Amino acid sequence: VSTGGGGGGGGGNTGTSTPISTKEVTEDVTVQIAGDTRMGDNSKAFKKALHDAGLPDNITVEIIAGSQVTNNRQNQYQQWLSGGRKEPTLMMMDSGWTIPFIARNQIQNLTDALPSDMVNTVENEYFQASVQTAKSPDSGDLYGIPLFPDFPTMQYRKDLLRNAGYSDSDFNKWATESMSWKEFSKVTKKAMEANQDIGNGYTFQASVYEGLSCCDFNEFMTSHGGAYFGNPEKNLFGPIGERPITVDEQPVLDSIKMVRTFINGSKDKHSLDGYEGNIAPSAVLQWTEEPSRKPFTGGDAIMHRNWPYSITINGAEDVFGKDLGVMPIPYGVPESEAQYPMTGGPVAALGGWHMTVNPNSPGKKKQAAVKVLQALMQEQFQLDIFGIMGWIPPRPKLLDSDKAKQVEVIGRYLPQLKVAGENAIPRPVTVVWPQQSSKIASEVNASYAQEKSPEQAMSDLKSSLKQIEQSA
Amino acid sequence: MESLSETAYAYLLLAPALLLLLVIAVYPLIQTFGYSLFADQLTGSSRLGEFVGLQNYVALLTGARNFALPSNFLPNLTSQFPFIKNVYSSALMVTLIFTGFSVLFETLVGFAQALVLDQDFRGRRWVRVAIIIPWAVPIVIQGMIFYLMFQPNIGFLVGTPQDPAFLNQIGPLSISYTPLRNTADSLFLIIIADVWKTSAFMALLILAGLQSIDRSLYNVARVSGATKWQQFKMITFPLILPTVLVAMLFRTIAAMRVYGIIETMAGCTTVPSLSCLVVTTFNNSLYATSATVAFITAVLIGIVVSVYIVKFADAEGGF
Amino acid sequence: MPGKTRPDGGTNVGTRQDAEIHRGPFERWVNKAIKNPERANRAMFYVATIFFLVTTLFPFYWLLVLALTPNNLITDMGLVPKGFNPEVFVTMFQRVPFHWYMFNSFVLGIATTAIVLVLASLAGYVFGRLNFPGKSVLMLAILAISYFPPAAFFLPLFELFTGNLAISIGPVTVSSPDLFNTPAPMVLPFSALFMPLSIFILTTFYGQIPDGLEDAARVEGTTRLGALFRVIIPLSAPGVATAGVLTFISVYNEFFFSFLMNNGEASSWAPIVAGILKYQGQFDTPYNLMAAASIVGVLPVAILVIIAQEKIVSGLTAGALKE
Amino acid sequence: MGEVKLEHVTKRYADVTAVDDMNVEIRDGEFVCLVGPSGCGKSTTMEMVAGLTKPTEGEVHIAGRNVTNLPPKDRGIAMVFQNIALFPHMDVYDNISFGLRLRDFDKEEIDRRVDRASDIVQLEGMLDRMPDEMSGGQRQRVAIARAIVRNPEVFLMDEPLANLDAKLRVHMRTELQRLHKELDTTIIYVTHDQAEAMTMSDRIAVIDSGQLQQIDPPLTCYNEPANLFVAGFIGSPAMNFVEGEVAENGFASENVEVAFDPADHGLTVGDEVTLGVRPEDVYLTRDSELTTPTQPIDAKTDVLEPMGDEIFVYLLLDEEAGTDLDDMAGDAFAGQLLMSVAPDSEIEEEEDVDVVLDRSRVHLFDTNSGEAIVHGITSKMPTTSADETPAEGDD
Amino acid sequence: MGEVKLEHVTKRYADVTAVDDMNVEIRDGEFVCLVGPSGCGKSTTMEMVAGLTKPTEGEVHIAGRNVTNLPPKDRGIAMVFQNIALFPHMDVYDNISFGLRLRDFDKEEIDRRVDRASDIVQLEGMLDRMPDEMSGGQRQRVAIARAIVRNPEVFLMDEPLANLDAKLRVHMRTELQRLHKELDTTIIYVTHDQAEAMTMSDRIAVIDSGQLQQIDPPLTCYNEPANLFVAGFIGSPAMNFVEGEVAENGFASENVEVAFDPADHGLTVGDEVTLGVRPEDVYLTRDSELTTPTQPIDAKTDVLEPMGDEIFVYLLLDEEAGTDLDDMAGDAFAGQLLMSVAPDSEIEEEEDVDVVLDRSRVHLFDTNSGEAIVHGITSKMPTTSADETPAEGDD
Ligand SMILES: Nc1ncnc2c1ncn2[C@@H]1O[C@H](COP(=O)(O)OP(=O)(O)OP(=O)(O)O)[C@@H](O)[C@H]1O
Ligand SMILES: Nc1ncnc2c1ncn2[C@@H]1O[C@H](COP(=O)(O)OP(=O)(O)OP(=O)(O)O)[C@@H](O)[C@H]1O
Ligand SMILES: [Mg+2]
Ligand SMILES: [Mg+2]
Repeated sequence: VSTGGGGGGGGGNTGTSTPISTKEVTEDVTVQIAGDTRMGDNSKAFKKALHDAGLPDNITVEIIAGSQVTNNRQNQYQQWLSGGRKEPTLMMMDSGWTIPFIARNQIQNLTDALPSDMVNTVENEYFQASVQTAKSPDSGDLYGIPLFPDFPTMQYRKDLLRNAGYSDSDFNKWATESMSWKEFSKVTKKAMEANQDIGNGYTFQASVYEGLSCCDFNEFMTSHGGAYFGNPEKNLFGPIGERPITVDEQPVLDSIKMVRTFINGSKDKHSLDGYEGNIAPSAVLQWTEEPSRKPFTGGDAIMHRNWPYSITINGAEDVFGKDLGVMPIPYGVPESEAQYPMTGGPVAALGGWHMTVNPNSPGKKKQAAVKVLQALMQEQFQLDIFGIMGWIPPRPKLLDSDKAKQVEVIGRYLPQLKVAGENAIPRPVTVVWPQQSSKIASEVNASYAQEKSPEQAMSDLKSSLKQIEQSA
Repeated sequence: MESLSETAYAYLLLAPALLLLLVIAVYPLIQTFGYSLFADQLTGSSRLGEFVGLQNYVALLTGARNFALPSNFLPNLTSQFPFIKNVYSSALMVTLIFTGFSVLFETLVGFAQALVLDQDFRGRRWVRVAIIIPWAVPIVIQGMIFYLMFQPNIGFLVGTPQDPAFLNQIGPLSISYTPLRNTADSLFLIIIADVWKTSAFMALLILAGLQSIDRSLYNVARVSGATKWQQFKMITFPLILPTVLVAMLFRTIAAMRVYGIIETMAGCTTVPSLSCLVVTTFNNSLYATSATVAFITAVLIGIVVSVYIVKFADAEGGF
Repeated sequence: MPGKTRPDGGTNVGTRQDAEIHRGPFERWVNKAIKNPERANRAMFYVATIFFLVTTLFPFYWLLVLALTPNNLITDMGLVPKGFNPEVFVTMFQRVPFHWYMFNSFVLGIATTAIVLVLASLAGYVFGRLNFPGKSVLMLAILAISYFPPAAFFLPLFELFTGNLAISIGPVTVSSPDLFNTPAPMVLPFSALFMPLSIFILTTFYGQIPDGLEDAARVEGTTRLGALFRVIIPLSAPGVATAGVLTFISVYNEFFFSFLMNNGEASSWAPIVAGILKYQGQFDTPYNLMAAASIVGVLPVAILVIIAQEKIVSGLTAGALKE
Repeated sequence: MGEVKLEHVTKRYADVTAVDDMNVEIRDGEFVCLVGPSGCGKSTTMEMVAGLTKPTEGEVHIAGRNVTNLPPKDRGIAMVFQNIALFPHMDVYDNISFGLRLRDFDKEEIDRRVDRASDIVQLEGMLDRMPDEMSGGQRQRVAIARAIVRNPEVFLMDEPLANLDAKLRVHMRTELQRLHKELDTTIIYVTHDQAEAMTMSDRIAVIDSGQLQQIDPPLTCYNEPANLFVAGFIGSPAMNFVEGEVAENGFASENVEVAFDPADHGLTVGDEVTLGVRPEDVYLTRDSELTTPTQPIDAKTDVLEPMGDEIFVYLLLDEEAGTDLDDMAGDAFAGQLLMSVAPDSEIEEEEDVDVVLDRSRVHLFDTNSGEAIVHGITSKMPTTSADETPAEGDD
Repeated sequence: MGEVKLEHVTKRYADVTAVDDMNVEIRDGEFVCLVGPSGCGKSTTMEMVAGLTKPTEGEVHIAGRNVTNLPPKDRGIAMVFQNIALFPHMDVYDNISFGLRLRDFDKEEIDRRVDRASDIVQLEGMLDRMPDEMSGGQRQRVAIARAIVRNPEVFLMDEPLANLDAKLRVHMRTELQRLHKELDTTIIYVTHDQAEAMTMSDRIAVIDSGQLQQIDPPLTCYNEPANLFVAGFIGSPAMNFVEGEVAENGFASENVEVAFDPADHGLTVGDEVTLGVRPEDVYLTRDSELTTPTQPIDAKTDVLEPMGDEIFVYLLLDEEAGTDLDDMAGDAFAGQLLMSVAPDSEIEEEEDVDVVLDRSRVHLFDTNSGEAIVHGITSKMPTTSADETPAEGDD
């Protein structure tokens, strides 16, 4: 019996870098796309948009609406690709975990496989942060076409702030000119005092989960000028084991103290001076996106940090409509005072998805897949799909377009999204990020929950991160 | 075929089951054991790195591999009492605590439920379905129910400091306002969720055991002067003991492998169990570590359940 | 018992009157209840029944509350639905072909249960009623299989079932068939992994059937297997039905293999849990739809339990088992 | 104080009345055997006394208390079950000591009693066997031992010796009688063994179809059966019955006639009566030394059944009727008669013989009601005065 | 073709040898009863014939084939189990028809046979009862019916009538005999009822402690028991035994002497022998009409046990010894003697009587080996020539 065992690699991923023919596909081909549930729910419109964007009629698209539990899907792809499965041909991959697939050499190198004009378009026109997460940190080659980015923003209740004396002029300013956390805390405090019946001030997510390490904490930290691995421009995606670990630096500690102040007020031993306290419920320590959104949507919170999907919900006419305000995430220190590039100032953690190609698919299918990718890259398609499914166009310039502005609800908040997109900070995805992420989440959460001092938590974190770095 | 010797006949009848188990269970385990002898490999196209022999086992048992796991594997032992520092910080202790309490309560509750179901009363078929039905709930949903119940600002079982709920106010037993981020509280709630669902498993098996007892033995016992309690103690209990032991045995094994309810309620980082380590490392593509943890877990389970096996051998009179 | 003095012949079996039954506090309490058996027992019994009903059904009630509350209003939930939205039970079928997933789960469950019951019956018969060398070792080995987390089986099985395992016999190389997206790679592992439990259950139940009945059937002209199916299995109905229900439910809700052995589409035999997760978006979670789907998904199992319980409670009857 | 009283006790199942308006008073210390055909309600009666079955109607009293609603454990009884019902999970010692352990007897006392009981049932050295490692008779003996280790007020024994060989039965019988005497306990005992019922009991209760037929001392039941049923049931082989009617000069039937004065027995001519006579009261005329024989009856021997200490002879009175061993068994007369002769008698099959009946041991029953009319015909023959004149009807 | 042959069959359990080197040949169509004390290995023997238990050693042949390794279903047998073993989940009809349904008989044939069988066991109208709704005897009859619906080559019946009342037993016995005749099947039958064994069987096999003691026609076993065990076991009440030794002029013991010439029976003076005499061969001297009596023996009556058709009289020969009913049961002599007299005998308790034994029915056994030496003393008395002279030892 001979098996793939022992050195155990399973499927041979040959040809991840062989060029794919861009010739017209003559016969009928069905391309299977591993998508998500939203794509599945809107599959008719999605396919129509593709064909409207120039996908030949002889290419049929079949959508597998994969699970939205992102870990599960990552695992699924992992098995499919290492098992050498030929289907699906196209796979939607989270920008948070595309890089490990690249590192494993499991997906098609598009720089090699696609015509260079396509690759250039992506590199030049797309949101930079997004593109970075679809490239090999080593070679810089492109492995995925960003499908849509996702940036969190701060949502607020204009009606409640008005009670506290703020007005449209303030709102308009905040829309593009981000405020500092200091001011944010004062605004929130004031609004809470003016609206005694509202139970929560500022709601966000600080449960022990990937969302804390990739996003919420990352934003607090980066906006204070801190970073996980020193200079993000250089070290975000490696080299593993050779980059500094900087989680115990002052800006990082300050960001933790700030959050502790938000939750516990100044009586916390590790509070940060100058900030208003008690503006966030301790429940945030257990909240992920949906639980944190519920009180806000239910009318029981003033400020809420979340992804664009929730803007669509909260901005709906039967919820808050025009009373929903959106602004970029506040900053801790201005960019100028920050130690590292890409830090300080307003930040937004980067989410979003890419489209990648299964290298094991037969040539014909890949050939057809290229046609699909081409359609996906059409601006028209991106705007269509923004309207249909709310996928934010991956090109910043499209956010200025009129067509985008006409999209219901979210069309009202494009400037804010654009600011967020331009200040987006990707999580430091490497092959060891999953291990590091859970350590970060648990240490940060423990410290937020006053179980550890910020210093203690971060030095513990530093040593685990170091071990992980060194193991790889 | 029947003129075969008893041994040959036995093996003949076992053949289909053994064949299935060999191909579907034993073969993969051998392979997986093979994986555990290689290094992890995170880059490049092969799943595993070079051959390292038993190094993975050594690394795991000495704690040198803890960084790759969501939590420590074995507890930190100290020379002072209590010998285990911070009981919740290791997967082994969390798993043992979960197993001990959940199996204990499931057995008690399941037993009581089975005794109720064993009675004759109107509408018992509906009561029976009601009691058994939690077992039919997918873990994802079970997790969702309890997650939401204990989610501040959503569920009513946990309040806020301004507006505490009942469970926040019961003295030493009270739970915190964010119970699902706290290992002790989460473990407690997960045990409750598990007892809710899995008592039905116990109840079903014990009920079946109760139903198989020859009723005439009770007549003898009653005439001999046995009270209800004595009938239970001397007839019912010994006769269903094998069934109860089988139920407890498999519950213990399942509890030692708990994962789903943890993942859906509190997450593996908050409540690390042995299986959490296996699954997390597996999902993180640390296949060798995952295989190693799986094998050590199996050995630990084997040690824990050997208690039952000894009991079972007694109760069955030769095993 | 009224005391009565008897001439003590010295040779009789016992010299003292049956002693008063000794009672501990709990026993005393039990006994007091027995003194007035009808009422006290019934009362106790009803209290217990109601307690169990409330505790087991409450989470279901809450699930219903969640289902009926429109998703946006799910916050600060009390004990009654906030709003009333029965359309959710229609919406859930529009969003996801949930009935199809239920069907898949049902088929997987039935197929696995059938395989497990047949194989485990044979094995249970052997372990419960025959004596042969190697018996305990085999039983322990089978048990040991269930010590391993499912993840420990996964990779080799995935290769086996996706055509990546090649067996060379001399010059001929046969590669395993690609069964991905078919029921086989789920049913087979389920069967193997859930079988140890059934084997142990059936071993204890079959072992308790008096030899005399099997003997009678064999003398009447059945083979040993005939006796197994005609006499031992019917008489172990509670055990068999229980093993069946437990296996079925386990499969119905299994997720590890059923998630990784297909692409999650209803047409690829993905089970009910995959269906439930389909409602979930990247961040948004329609708790109401998932709750509704769970309620609907649990119904077939409830029906199955109703059917199976007739067997589960068809306990053995008094005198005929004279041994 | 173990008297047992059943008052109007009735047990009805869906489609059968197992026990029908039973009224019995059993005195303290009495040994009563319940006998009757299979399915007549003996076990059901026992179960109602034990409290295992609730009577549909009526009351059960033990020791003067109405125990109808008392659970078995409070009734002061011990029972040997017809289906044995050993606890399969306990060895012999534990089975026997079960009732004692329930009552927290001390270890030595239990050991002493178990030893003694296992001695009585001859199971010494088997105390650590499991029930499934024993023979049928051994199991039954364990069941007996389990009952007799205790000192209840009432023993209920449902065919306790059914699986034992003759020798052991005799032994067990003696032991049970000794026990009965020593403990002075009330014993209710079901048996289908006539010898057992005859030798052991103070009184025999004969039951048929759930109804009590007669309860009397054994010899009374044997010699003065209350009705046709009892007469046919008690005694093995069964009593011969001849249906006929009262004629002027006594009993008349096709083959058998017995002369007496109907008036002496309160009979009137034309009454339909059945004559009953036991096989041992039928004699070959040639051997007979009877002082009060009837007229000889012509017969022909059919089958001979040698039993060792006696020979059963089936006689045909009516030439046509073939011997039907079955129908002989207590059913109404069909031209046949069973007699028993000493083993050294010189008698052969198909031999023509003359037989006589012992008048003093002949019974007359009302054919319709079945009630007994006369036990032993004492009246003189009506026609001639003297004895043994062959002047009576001789056909 | 149902002959059954056991060749050196042995069955050993952990601590017992249940059957010990059994060699039996049962002819086709023969009716053999196995008798022996409880636990002697009867059921085990049956089970080995049936194929339910594998012999530890030896071979079983049925119809000329070695079936030692054949499963029960291929042996052509039907069996009634001692423990009845009805299928609790089937009603009476299904229980009875089980074997027929297995063999795919057609519906009408099954109905016909079930009707016939239930008729024989008198269970008509109970076909839809479940076993737990029946009395003990009814269940046993179902078990019999289940066996007799089939036409096997060999019937194995393990105490099939144990739970039936006397009348039904007689009926069933007849039916079984008729069946035996009709089907010409071999029947192996375990019973502890002597009457059954005597009347039904062609031969009786007496087993003790797993060893075959004698297999012979009933009367041979009764009249010419092969050894002390058989003599004591067959016959109820049991044979009286008197231990003594051979003297010059015959058998001598403390209380009983029987004169004969030792040489006539191949005995030498001083041999230890045991004399056996059945209760019915003991006579009151005053009633005796024996042609070959022994010398009278002084005795005193102790207990009288009236049995209806006879009275058992316990005699004390030795003034000191009290009657021990138990020890009488076949154990060695202890100064006691049991006799049976006619029910009309005028005899009272504590009466001094003289008894004689029937010389022609006295047995002598070697005390040490237990083997029979003589059945019936035919030799003349050595000293005086004549009969009935009270010159012999009269103590
Ligand atoms: N499974 C067993 N293990 C050990 N000993 C056994 C087993 N089965 C039977 N025996 C012993 O073997 C002997 C013979 O048993 P068997 O059942 O043949 O007796 P039997 O002659 O049928 O007696 P009975 O008349 O009481 O039914 C008994 O002493 C019994 O205790
Ligand atoms: N549970 C029941 N349901 C219906 N009928 C029953 C039930 N139990 C007993 N009977 C019937 O009641 C009658 C009396 O049964 P019982 O057991 O008292 O008879 P028995 O006198 O003990 O007979 P045996 O000598 O055969 O043991 C029988 O005809 C029997 O069929
Ligand atoms: Mg009965
Ligand atoms: Mg037996």
